[in-house]
Amino acid sequence: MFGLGRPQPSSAEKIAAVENELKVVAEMHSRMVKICTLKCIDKTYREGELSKGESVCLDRCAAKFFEAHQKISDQLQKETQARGGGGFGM
Amino acid sequence: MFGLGRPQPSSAEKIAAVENELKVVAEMHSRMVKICTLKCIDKTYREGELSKGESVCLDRCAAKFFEAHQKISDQLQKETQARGGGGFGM
Amino acid sequence: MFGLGRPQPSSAEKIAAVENELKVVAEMHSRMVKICTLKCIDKTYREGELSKGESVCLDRCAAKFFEAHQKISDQLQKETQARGGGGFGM
Amino acid sequence: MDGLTPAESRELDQRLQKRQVKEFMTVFGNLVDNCFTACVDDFTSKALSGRESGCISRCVLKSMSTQTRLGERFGELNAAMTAEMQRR
Amino acid sequence: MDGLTPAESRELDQRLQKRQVKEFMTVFGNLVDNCFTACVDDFTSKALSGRESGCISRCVLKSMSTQTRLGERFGELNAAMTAEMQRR
Amino acid sequence: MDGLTPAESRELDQRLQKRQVKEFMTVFGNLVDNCFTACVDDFTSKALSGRESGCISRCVLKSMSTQTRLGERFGELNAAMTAEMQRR
Repeated sequence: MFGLGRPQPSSAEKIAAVENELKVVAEMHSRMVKICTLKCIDKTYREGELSKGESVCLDRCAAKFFEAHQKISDQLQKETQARGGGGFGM
Repeated sequence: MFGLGRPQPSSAEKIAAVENELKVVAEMHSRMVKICTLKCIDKTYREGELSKGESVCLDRCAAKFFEAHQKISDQLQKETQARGGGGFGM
Repeated sequence: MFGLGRPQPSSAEKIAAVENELKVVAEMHSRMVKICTLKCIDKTYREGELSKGESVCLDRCAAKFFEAHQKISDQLQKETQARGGGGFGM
Repeated sequence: MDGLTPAESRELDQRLQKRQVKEFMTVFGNLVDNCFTACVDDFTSKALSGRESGCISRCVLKSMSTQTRLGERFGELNAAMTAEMQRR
Repeated sequence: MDGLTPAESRELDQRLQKRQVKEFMTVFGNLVDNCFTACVDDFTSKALSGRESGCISRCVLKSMSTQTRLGERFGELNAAMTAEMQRR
Repeated sequence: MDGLTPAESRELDQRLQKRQVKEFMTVFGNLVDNCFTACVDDFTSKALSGRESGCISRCVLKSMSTQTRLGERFGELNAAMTAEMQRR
């Protein structure tokens, strides 16, 4: 996600890097499931199967979520650089 | 919860297993508190003590939560087996 | 937060104590951001800048959050002592 | 669940203590969230009003009772479930 | 992502397995929350009614399908995004 | 809070850096959740509309300002509280 070019990482660092990458991806996945379920799934659960409408909604929600994720990531990087590093007053 | 029969676990494994079991139970407890508070407690907080109605609601909510938890766990195991392992497309 | 007087902590303990202190503070910060955003920020996002009203609301929300946090912490300590330790039936 | 050596038990105890501290912090944090969200809604001043303060006090009391009551129920139900599972 | 020695791969595999267990527990917990919240609203009895029970069953089924469908979409979109980022 | 040897400080610094990365990821994740939830509601297309895109941009900007402003207040209030507690 935020690719960093560094030379010769140690064994533990390599493992931690892969692990971290996967954690980031897993969290994004979990957020997407939560948010798209909320947006698309009828909460009365009168049916146990996804309706056509729900299925299409999920597909589009996933696509929009990725687009928004990318967009926000880009904007944040730009704004953070413009504000001179720190970002978020953290 | 998902009992696995394995031979001769190491010391660290035994500790991790107990720890994990307790973590699962603690999480279930915490989810129950959150959900039953939401379902049963009047959010105006005009009283500092549980009303009779709230108390009874909490007891029943706890019982239903356990029943639902068990039911969902069973169903999930059955469905996962039927779909051939993986489950959830994970 | 819950200052404990103990003699001669080890190196690892000292680091863990500082780390924990910072974690507690970071969690409090993150809760405050979540709650005050919910209380003060207009969800239509017609503007990209904080309005005067939103800014003032955030400042007051932060002050009230700290006051409430302190108040609850004090009350909890008092009640827990009165109920004789354990607290929360945990 | 059992069959731990004394050294293992000690190690486990330490971990459980850490877990308890962590859980207490979570319970405390949820309580703050809950009571602040339910009781504070007026941002025309930067100090808690008497009404808000009272609401928070009662919310803390009621939350503690809720925690205690649900803790008891949880213990009973969990014991029953464990017994049930060992019978299967 | 690659360039790991066999020993490193093994270590990584173990960690990933732990992660998967943890993720499964989270998914399971969210599912319980979700279906209980959506389906159970009557506290005049302490046993699930037929209506609640049915609702929970359907909710579990639909949640599994949702999880599967979104998992597929996520895989595709993530692959596309990764490819895109390597082209930049 | 103090009295750490140089080696301890270095170890602590490393842990704090990891924590900061983790916290940044959480802030980022919450921001995505927040802005997506507030701005995206039309699922008749699979691409963000101009309106949604603009809303997200403004939401990100406003969230950053919120984060900055609350960060300042938090710092002040935390310093005041710490001073207060040391006086007790």
